[in-house]
Amino acid sequence: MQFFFEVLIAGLLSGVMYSLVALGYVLIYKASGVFNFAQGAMVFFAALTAVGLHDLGLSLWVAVPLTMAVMVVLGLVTERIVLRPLVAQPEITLFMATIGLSFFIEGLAQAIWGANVRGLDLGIDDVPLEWLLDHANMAISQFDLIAAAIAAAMVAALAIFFSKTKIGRALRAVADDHQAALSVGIPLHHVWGVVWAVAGFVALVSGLLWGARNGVQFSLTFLALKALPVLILGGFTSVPGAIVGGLIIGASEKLAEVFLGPYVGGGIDGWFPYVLALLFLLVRPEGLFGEKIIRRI
Amino acid sequence: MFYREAGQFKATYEEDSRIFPIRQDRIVFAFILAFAFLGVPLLASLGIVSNYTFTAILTPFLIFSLAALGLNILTGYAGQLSLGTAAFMAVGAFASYNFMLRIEGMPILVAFMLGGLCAAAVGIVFGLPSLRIRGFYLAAATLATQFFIVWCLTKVGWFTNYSSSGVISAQKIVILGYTFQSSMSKYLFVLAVVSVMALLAKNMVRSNIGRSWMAIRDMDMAAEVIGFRPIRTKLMAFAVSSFYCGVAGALFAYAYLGTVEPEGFNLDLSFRILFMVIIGGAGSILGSFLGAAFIVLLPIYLNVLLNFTEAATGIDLPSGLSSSVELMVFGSLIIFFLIVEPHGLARLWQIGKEKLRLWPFPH
Amino acid sequence: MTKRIGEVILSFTNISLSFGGVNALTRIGFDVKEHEIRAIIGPNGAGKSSMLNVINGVYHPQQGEIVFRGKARRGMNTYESAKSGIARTFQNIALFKGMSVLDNIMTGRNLKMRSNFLLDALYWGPAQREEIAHRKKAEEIIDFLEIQHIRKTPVGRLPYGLQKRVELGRALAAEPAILLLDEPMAGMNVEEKQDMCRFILDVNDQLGTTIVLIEHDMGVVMDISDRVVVLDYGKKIADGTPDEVRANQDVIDAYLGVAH
Amino acid sequence: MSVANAAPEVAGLDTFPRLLLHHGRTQGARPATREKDLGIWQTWNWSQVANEVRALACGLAELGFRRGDNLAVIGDNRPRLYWAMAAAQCLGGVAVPLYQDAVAAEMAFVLQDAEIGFAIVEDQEQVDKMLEIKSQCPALGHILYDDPRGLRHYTQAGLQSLEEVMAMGRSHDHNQPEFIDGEISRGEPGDIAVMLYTSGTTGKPKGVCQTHSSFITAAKSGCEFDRLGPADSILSYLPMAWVGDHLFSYAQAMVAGFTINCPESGDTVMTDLREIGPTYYFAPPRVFENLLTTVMIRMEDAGRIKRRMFDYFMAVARRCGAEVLDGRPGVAAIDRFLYAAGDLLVYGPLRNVLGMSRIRVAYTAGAAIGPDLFRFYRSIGVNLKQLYGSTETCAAVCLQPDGEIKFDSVGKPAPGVEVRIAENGEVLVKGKMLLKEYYKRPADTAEAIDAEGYFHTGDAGFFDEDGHLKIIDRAKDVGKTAGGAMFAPNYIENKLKFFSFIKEAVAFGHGREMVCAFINIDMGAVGNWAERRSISYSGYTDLAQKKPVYELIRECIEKANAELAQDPMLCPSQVHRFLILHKELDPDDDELTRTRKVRRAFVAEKYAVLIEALYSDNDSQFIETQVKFEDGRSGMVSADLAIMDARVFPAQAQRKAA
Repeated sequence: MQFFFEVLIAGLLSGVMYSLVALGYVLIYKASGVFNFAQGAMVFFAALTAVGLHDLGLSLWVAVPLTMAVMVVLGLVTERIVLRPLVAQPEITLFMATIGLSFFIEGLAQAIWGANVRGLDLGIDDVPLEWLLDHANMAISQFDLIAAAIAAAMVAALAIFFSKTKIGRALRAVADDHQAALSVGIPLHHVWGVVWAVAGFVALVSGLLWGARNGVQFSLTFLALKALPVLILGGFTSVPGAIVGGLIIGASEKLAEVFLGPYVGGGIDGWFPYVLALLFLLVRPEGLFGEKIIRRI
Repeated sequence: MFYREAGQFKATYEEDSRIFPIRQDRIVFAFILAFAFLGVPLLASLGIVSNYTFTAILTPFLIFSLAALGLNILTGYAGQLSLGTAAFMAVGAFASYNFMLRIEGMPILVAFMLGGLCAAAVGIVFGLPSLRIRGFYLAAATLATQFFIVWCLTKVGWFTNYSSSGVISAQKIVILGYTFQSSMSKYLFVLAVVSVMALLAKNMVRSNIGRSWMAIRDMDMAAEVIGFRPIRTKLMAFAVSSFYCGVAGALFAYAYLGTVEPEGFNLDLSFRILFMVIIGGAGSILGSFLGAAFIVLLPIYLNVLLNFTEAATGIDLPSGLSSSVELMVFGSLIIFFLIVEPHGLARLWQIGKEKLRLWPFPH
Repeated sequence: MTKRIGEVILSFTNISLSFGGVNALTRIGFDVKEHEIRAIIGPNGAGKSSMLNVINGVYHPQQGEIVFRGKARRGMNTYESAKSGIARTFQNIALFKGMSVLDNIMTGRNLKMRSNFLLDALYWGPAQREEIAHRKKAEEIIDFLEIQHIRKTPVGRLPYGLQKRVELGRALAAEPAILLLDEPMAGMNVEEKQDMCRFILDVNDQLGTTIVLIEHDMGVVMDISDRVVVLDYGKKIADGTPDEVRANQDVIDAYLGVAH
Repeated sequence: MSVANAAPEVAGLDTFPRLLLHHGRTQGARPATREKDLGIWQTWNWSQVANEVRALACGLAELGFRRGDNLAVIGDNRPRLYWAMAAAQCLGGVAVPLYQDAVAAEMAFVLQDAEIGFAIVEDQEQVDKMLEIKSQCPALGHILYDDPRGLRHYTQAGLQSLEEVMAMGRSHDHNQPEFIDGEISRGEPGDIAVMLYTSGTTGKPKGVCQTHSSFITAAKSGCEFDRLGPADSILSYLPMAWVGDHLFSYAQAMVAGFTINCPESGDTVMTDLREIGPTYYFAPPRVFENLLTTVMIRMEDAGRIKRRMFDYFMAVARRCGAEVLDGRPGVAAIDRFLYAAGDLLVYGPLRNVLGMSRIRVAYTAGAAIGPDLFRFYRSIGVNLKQLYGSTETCAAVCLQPDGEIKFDSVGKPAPGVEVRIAENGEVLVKGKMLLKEYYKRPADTAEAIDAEGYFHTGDAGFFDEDGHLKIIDRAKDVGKTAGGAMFAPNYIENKLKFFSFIKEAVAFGHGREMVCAFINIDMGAVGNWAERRSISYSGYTDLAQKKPVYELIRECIEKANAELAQDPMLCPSQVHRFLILHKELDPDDDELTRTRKVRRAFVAEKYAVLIEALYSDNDSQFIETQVKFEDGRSGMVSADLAIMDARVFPAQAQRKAA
């Protein structure tokens, strides 16, 4: 039983991180109606840059802010060069554009930092937390806990950023109706700029956490693919959706892997979330918290 | 300019609905075909076209064209974005393999057909969500296909005939006792298959089924109101598209690689083919070929370029560079085309042709 | 010239339709006779389009009964209504932008086509013969609507007025029993409106098609339609010949201040 | 052309119905008529056409159409309307094509004059006209229409669709095929085949009666002249009532057995022309002019390089194109090469987009054509030629033989045509292609055809030294200078008007010792010219009196003089002095006819002072004239008009190569 909880918690913890990545998408989707497939590439790029700078001898305290700056620039540039010319194009076109973007970013990252795996040490070791081991006899990685904590903090911060801050409200306005937003004098391009910058920041954090866990490598880009089911589940425009969805996916994925996997030969975490999400989709196309889609003629 | 159309009038609808209504086009196309079927082998026998050209350029080009054609039917004509092309190819390849393996004296072409049909079946199953969902929700669904299929093929040993590494080695291509061994013979084999299937595709897109696809793509509500059944139309698109991809996959395994593992049909391949469609031109048969040619040749030229710069500058660039540069170029090209010419090379070609037809007047 | 108006072909009894509590239509009832031109008019937001959408099965009314050719039908979907001979055009043009005028009109013939996709793929024998037979029909419509010169132009490139004409052509291609026109003259200049009127009358006269059209602007409609229903805020406020309707006080009130 | 493409030489083919049946038998499978309809070129071969015509004829007979009756044919160029003419002729009747764009009232006159009982018309529009005037034309009993659209509810008596009539006829023909054959065999070459009404610029229109033999002779000579045969094809788009179309699209098609193609509608003619790519083409000068203008306009917005190339090769073509086309010797090898290059890059494609790439022979007639215009088409390799004729002569008096093209002549007399110049300079014509008579107008007939059987064309002209006829003017306008030399104002004026800068010109000289002229500048052309030279001007009157403008016009006139000087007959007609009028000649001021022909008498009287000034030696003259404005108000314009001398050239025998 308590093994089940172990798995569940581990799942939830990684779920938190999914939520974090997913938030990156929600941000951009809300603001500019783009499903930014390149988010994963950004994660990879951010992590790689940070580590790269670190390996060049810079302390993390320098490397991370520096990377942050880079990510902001990258975000702004993307918004300017890729998305503005495509504004008012069908979603699917934008989507394909971001696929192209992700290729570009991945290529760029590797062109600069090379293709080999780099380790990242945040000074937290991936060992079970004694306390829990002693008291509840559960093996929960303290790294996971801390990572999750950070992620949770970020998620909270973003949630607040959305609902409370001026820019956040502007952002929601934009999400609801571009024209209206323009008419009440919200400078779209600024909002988008900010959003992409924030997305870059999110990418960096998740990049560092995941990187520290599994090493900074190309596979980080697949985070994007992990986030997709989360969004389908939670709805592309909903912050709570992203959070809950992340948790559900994280947990169910782990559970499935551990309890289902053995019977089918394992490795099902690659597609299980999707199937889950799709089944859900057939029931509720707009996702958990997404607004209902009404088709007019 | 070279189009001299005066006097090429149409006295029957048959003439008017030809694939190439303009005589000059017919001539040029006939020439191209003749060159592909006779000219190339001739040059090869003269040693002008090397083995490498066949194995590394011509054959893959044709196979990718077929796959792109398949995806184009689904995405370009029916407007349903799919990221699972490689999966359907995989189904085609592995199905054909198993038919060959398990049924005594199974003719290879039949095996390919059956492989395609299996792919079509899978396509229909994974196309089902398209009835409820659209846009990139659907893309997500096809992603699931991608992962699920590859996973299945890897995990279920039966598909790979329990080969430890999961790698299968395709049987020989034998038709009427003749074994397609040499790279050139394989090329001709592929060429024949692709030509026929391209013709069939062209016929489909210019008749009712094709119109139904485009109708759904352009304005699904209206399409429904004038009597196209969305379900039927979309699933048909999925089926036909997957069939083409399936056959392409089979050729990929049999005529190109020889030995494949499920991982050979990964997401990256899907993207590659999607790129072919975007760059070549969504909604154009010709575009599929142009796109494939472009994507096949680009890396080759990039390498040449890099080697050249290395030689010229004397600096030796890091080993992985060419591949990452390739990624960057692909990426930026996609973005470029989506922004500048969403209809891809095919449209550019078309515009150029129009110019020639109006010459000396401006377009 | 004499017009032969036939029996009632389509009738509605207290149709009600609402979206999430908002009532689009409340207890609407009227009928359409064969071969007549029946207009539904009313100020913006009167529920005209909703009514049309009910007729060809885009919306399903919560209550009420629709009788078409003696058969009662409630939950008929768009495909079935198309099958049963109802064609329509749309207020904001819904042509297939990527296709030529000819192809757009050909799509209208799809319900009449028998050949399957395998024959299509071969484009040979029956498939080709059928394709060509339908091409002839399409060409007749093109001729009828006088759009020969744009036959092969992609509809996306056409001016608004012509697009409307092409859309009419696509609907006609289905040889419908009832033709629904959703604001056929919206956004047209005087000349285009006159053309459109001529075509509508010709269709009704030469092909004997029953026509139900909705218009926001009273002007033109009154001249061409046999009977008119007036809706306002989802309620029927008048029904009768153009003259009767013109005289009706409620109608005048409803239209007071409405620009036209 | 090959022997396969030679007009049939069979005896007894002396009426159109016989020709038709002959083609039906001998080349039944070859295309006879095409019409762009429902998106494709619907095609009827000769045997089909023969049958259609038989059916139509029988139908007409059933309705009571009898030998000698007149059948009105009204509409755009439609196969069935052409067949209707043949059908009428089968029954020994007469086809009377009318101008389809005429208003009902105008038609009424013809219908009455020709006692029309049967009218075959194209569509609702024409039917409405017929019904409108039915009351005035009691004879008109049957109106048959080709296109039923919109006529479903017409219930008038005598109104019937051609379809029904032909169905009727088919069964009739099926039951007693000998009937129609009999009718045809009773036909005589001397019978009147067609009656063409001359658009009456003077008085009421007259019905010109032409027999089978006259039109067949005319057609034959034309076909032999240009070796036309079954392989040729032509686009029939000019009014069927016009003698030109009747000769080319009916008579010659019947004789040579080539294909006629009817365009989809008036506004698709250009595209249809391009699709069909005829081998034989006919158009009045204005059509060629409009084409050229469109070409130039479209080239305006071409890219710079392309335009450069175009201009360059056009220059090459001007230099040697015509010579290359005529295969004349003495073209430099380099020019030949350049022309070949140009043909690949410009002329060929241009001919193609104009739909002229297959043209072997193209004719123009009906009005004087500007040399530049004429030269343009010949230089890009279109074998454009001029012919001379009129309704009364089946439009077949003179033609330009290949290789002997002169820009200002109408060529040599057609085979079997006798042309004589009366001492007053009028052109007299004799031959089998002459009209039989003016319908019910013996007086006019007698006046037109003299005792020796010469037809008086009313045109003045003369033969140049190599036997080419030059038409210079309407005979009645030709005068004599005091020196006794012939003076042909129109000819001079046309020469001047060919310059784009000159809009109108009025030449004087009858009974004077020299020729002088009034000039109207072309506001558009001269305006542009002035702007390019940054000459500012307030309006016409101002611009007209600018010194540089006078210089410009003088150059034009001197060019014209130089050309006139080349011809001994015309040398004395060179313009010595001219002035530019202060106002544009205007129909509203009765200075021009509605068809923009100069009313010289009126002008001469109105501007007497100016004329006097021209023949005095003062170099300016004040004038004040009344003008009507658009809004009908009238006012005065006055100006001091400068008068300028133009250089004249001595007569010279040798001509510079055209």
